[in-house]
Amino acid sequence: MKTKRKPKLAVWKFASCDGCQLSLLDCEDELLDVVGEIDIANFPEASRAVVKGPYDISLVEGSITTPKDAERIHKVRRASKVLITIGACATAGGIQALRNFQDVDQFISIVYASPDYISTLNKSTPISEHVKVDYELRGCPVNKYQLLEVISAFLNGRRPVTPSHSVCMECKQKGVVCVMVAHGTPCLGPVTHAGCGALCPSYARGCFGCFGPKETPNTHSLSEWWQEELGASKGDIIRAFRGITAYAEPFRKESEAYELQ
Amino acid sequence: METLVSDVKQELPTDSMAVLTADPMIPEPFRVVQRKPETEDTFTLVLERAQSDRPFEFQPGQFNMLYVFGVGEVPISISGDPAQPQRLVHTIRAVGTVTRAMQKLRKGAIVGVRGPFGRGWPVLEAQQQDVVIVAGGIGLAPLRPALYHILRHRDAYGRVVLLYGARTPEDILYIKELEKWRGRFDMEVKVTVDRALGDWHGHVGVVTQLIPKTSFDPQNAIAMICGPEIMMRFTIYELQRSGMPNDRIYVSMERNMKCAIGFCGHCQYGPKFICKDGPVFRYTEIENLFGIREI
Amino acid sequence: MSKKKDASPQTVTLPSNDLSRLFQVLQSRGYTILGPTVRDGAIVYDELDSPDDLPRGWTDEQEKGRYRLKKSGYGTYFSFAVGPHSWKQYLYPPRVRLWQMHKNGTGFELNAQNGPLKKYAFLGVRSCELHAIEILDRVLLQNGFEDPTYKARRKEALIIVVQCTAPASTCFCASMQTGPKAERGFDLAMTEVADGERHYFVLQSGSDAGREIVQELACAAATAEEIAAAEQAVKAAAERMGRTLDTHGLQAALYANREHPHWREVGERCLNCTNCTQVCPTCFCTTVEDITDLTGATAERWRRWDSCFTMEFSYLHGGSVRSSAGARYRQWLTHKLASWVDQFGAFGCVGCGRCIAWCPVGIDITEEARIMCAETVNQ
Amino acid sequence: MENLDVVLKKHPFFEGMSEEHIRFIAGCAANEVYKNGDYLFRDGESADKFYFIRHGHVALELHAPERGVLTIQTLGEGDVLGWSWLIPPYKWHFDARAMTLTRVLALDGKCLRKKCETDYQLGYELMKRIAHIMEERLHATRLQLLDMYGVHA
Repeated sequence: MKTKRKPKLAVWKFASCDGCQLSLLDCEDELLDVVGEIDIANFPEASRAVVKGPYDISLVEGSITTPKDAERIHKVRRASKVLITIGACATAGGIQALRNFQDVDQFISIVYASPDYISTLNKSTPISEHVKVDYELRGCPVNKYQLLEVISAFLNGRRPVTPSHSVCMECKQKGVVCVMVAHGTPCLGPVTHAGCGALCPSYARGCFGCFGPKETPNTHSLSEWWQEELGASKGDIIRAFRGITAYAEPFRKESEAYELQ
Repeated sequence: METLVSDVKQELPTDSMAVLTADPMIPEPFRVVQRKPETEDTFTLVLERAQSDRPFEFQPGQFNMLYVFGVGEVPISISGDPAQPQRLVHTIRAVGTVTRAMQKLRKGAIVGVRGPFGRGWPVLEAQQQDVVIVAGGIGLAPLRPALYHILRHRDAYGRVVLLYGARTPEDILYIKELEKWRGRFDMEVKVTVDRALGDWHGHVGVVTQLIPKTSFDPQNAIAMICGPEIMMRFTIYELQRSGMPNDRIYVSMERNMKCAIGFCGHCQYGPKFICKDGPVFRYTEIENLFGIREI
Repeated sequence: MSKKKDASPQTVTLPSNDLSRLFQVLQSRGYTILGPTVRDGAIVYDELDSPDDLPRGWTDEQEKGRYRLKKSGYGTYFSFAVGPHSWKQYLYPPRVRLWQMHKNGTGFELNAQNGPLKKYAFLGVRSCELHAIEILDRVLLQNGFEDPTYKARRKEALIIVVQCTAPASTCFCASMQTGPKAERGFDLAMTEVADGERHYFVLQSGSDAGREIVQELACAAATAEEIAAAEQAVKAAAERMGRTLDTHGLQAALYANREHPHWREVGERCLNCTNCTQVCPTCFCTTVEDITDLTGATAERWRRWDSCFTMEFSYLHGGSVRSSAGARYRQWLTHKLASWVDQFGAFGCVGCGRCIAWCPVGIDITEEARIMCAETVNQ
Repeated sequence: MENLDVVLKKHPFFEGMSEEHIRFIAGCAANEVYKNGDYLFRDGESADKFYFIRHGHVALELHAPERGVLTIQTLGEGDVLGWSWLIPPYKWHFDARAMTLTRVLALDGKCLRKKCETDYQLGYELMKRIAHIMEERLHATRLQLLDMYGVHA
């Protein structure tokens, strides 16, 4: 049994802050187990050594923002049996997708002294808009336990346990008091994908929606309630949905609906 | 008639719950004795208890929860012979993670078993009557134990009819047994497929079309149906057209199941729990739910 | 809870200053006391060390989708209605490891089970909650199978009722005939009376365990006036219910109106966020999660609360049976107020109003049931 | 040999039809026998007959260049076969092949059409019955199309 070849894992970085890769490094106690079970073939945050493909599992962090990356992702896909995107950038375009709502050329001309050196796409887009993705792990950053769960699930040939219900379920099961009902704080929890362990509500903050939209999110009903009962302005609602996962379709549509009004 | 209700009753455990261990959520290890491919995506697993040789008694139509170590658990109907309780037989279609993992199990591998659960086919009520069995696709598997039972006590029943519809000739389950049954003079077996190439010499058409061409006494027959919900709906419709009253029709229902003992709530179908009130229902018990969308 | 025998109940008076004695008696008997306390702007249940942990001087204001903690201006301990927590979280915890197994050769073996349980005293159980526990008993103990987790915890739990004298505007236990007065099924029942100068509890035992505690407290027998004052406080609560639900013909009407267009309208408001099911003291649905360690040598099965509002709940062959929000709301409400009766011989709703207050968009079960039953829609 | 009108009268298709009409139709009828493998008709041929299967099995087939011969449906004793004789341009759209020794009663389509044109009541009766069969076939076809036993995941 021990002669079995260890699966090769590669980590790839696109436009991102590296936070999701760091989640993997953050698995201090478990990392040894991971190294025992798999060969880490490519992991820029951990080592410079690059083992040649093909790879059994590729974890892709970051979004596609440049023409060069739009090509590179296809190479990654070709070299990978299983491609898993990790984090909000890779699954929804990330915070940098806020540019998608504005004129990028204008940004460039304002920010950079020599705009000619900048080669960028108009939009920051998720990996799934470019290549086939086998599994998407949500979060900004991803939850390290969920990351281990996904790797473990793929190694053991089972379905990962990363349910797509709301953050509310995590809040309630932790016994956290609802910040919307008890404090009147607008919270994206009811439309946001679980996985963070209800981090913000546990500290009496409203959910920022880092994990993106949950299954069948009813964003409109929520934003109406914010407006009518919690006194939120249109601007408040646009800002709430234009966060980490602004470009995920249900959130994007909701913010755009208020922009048009 | 040689076989009477009382004899048959002795053979069937009347209370499946009595044989369960203390914690019904803990799977018992069973060993794979044989894995037999049936069609491209369907296979049969023969299991035996790994830690004892206590017989595994069940009623035709009951199901087990099968667990693959580290992968997960799924409900699967028992498809073996109730008179051979040493061999626990399941026919499984590889469509999800767990069932695909089962397809790769080798002889000697261990799977977890919880069960048997649920209410089975009315093989006792059907005595002295004609029996019309209508199966679609993998739906033949849960009906096979009923057929074994009925054929073993053949004299206790009237006419026995098996109508079976599959997708293509390659998708027909238990071909050898079907041929054997078709060769019997005391039962009528009709097999049809939805689509076929020219080298198929059997029926082509939906299984419901076989009903008007079959001879049974609708007022004095019990129908047992298992297949996809749409197939069952149209089978019921054809049986009704043939003059069969609703209370003589039995169907086997399917819903998501996690616990199989009425605790998890997943398999609710109106007020029914498919896992313990079913999976087999007399049609009149669920008639008012059958047509409701998203119920 | 201990066995109930038909011995005559004792009724005594415990001055409010002596409440700590009750704590001491319970603690000396090995109980960990669970009860109401103020945390994060709400009255929740948690472990209590002394009466100081109780929400003395606090009350709540509840409306649909809204809960506010308020100073009551009184020195009473129990002048509030139920909060977001329920006893379900102790009796049937949100996450339980059902088993752990280890691969051994070609087989697997069961590892040792979870450790021993704490002996809990539930202090401050309301009548609606007591009825909710009774309903869970029917589901998890009297339904053909017994759930070992629930059974063990239920057996150990000492139930101390505090009769409700402060219902919220979201309450309707009087309609559901589950309160406000708890009549039986407790070990001990207390009624808090703040009567001008005097502040005391009228204590009544309902079991052997309760009787022993009352004896140990060695309080004076309650006077007729004290008993009458306690009765009056609970009776007044019945008249202050904020909501009603007419249960007459409810089951039949809901069954008849499964195709009512209003289900879709609720579906448009419903967030399918699962809050109502999580705060409900009787919602018992769970799912299981099968997990492994990285090596695949150890596998575990965990059970956690689930909800009929998720897509996964009704997953069948690649899709969800109830994919529309309206269908999921219909499943929930019809289960609570109709099919539960078929399944367990009683409604699945005790009128505690949690689902109304803790719905983030204020969907009100009493309102929706009323609309759904107002007219039978011809199909 | 039985008179053809007696045979027709026994067939469920003609149930409730007047004696006169049945006799009238029998005038267009003839018995035919096909051996295993014989074609009753072939795709593209002119459709001039209306068949009642008395004995045996018939396969309706379609030839698809890349898939070979596909069997669309099989028909047996008591079934009715073919309505293209009624609908212009009166051409068969399938092959009908006997799978066993098959005996049919064949009605002459042209003869029937002529009779229907002169006797609208007969035409209406016939159309009603054919519409019923078409409805049944359509229904069955829809179920086949659903691919009920397929994997939908």
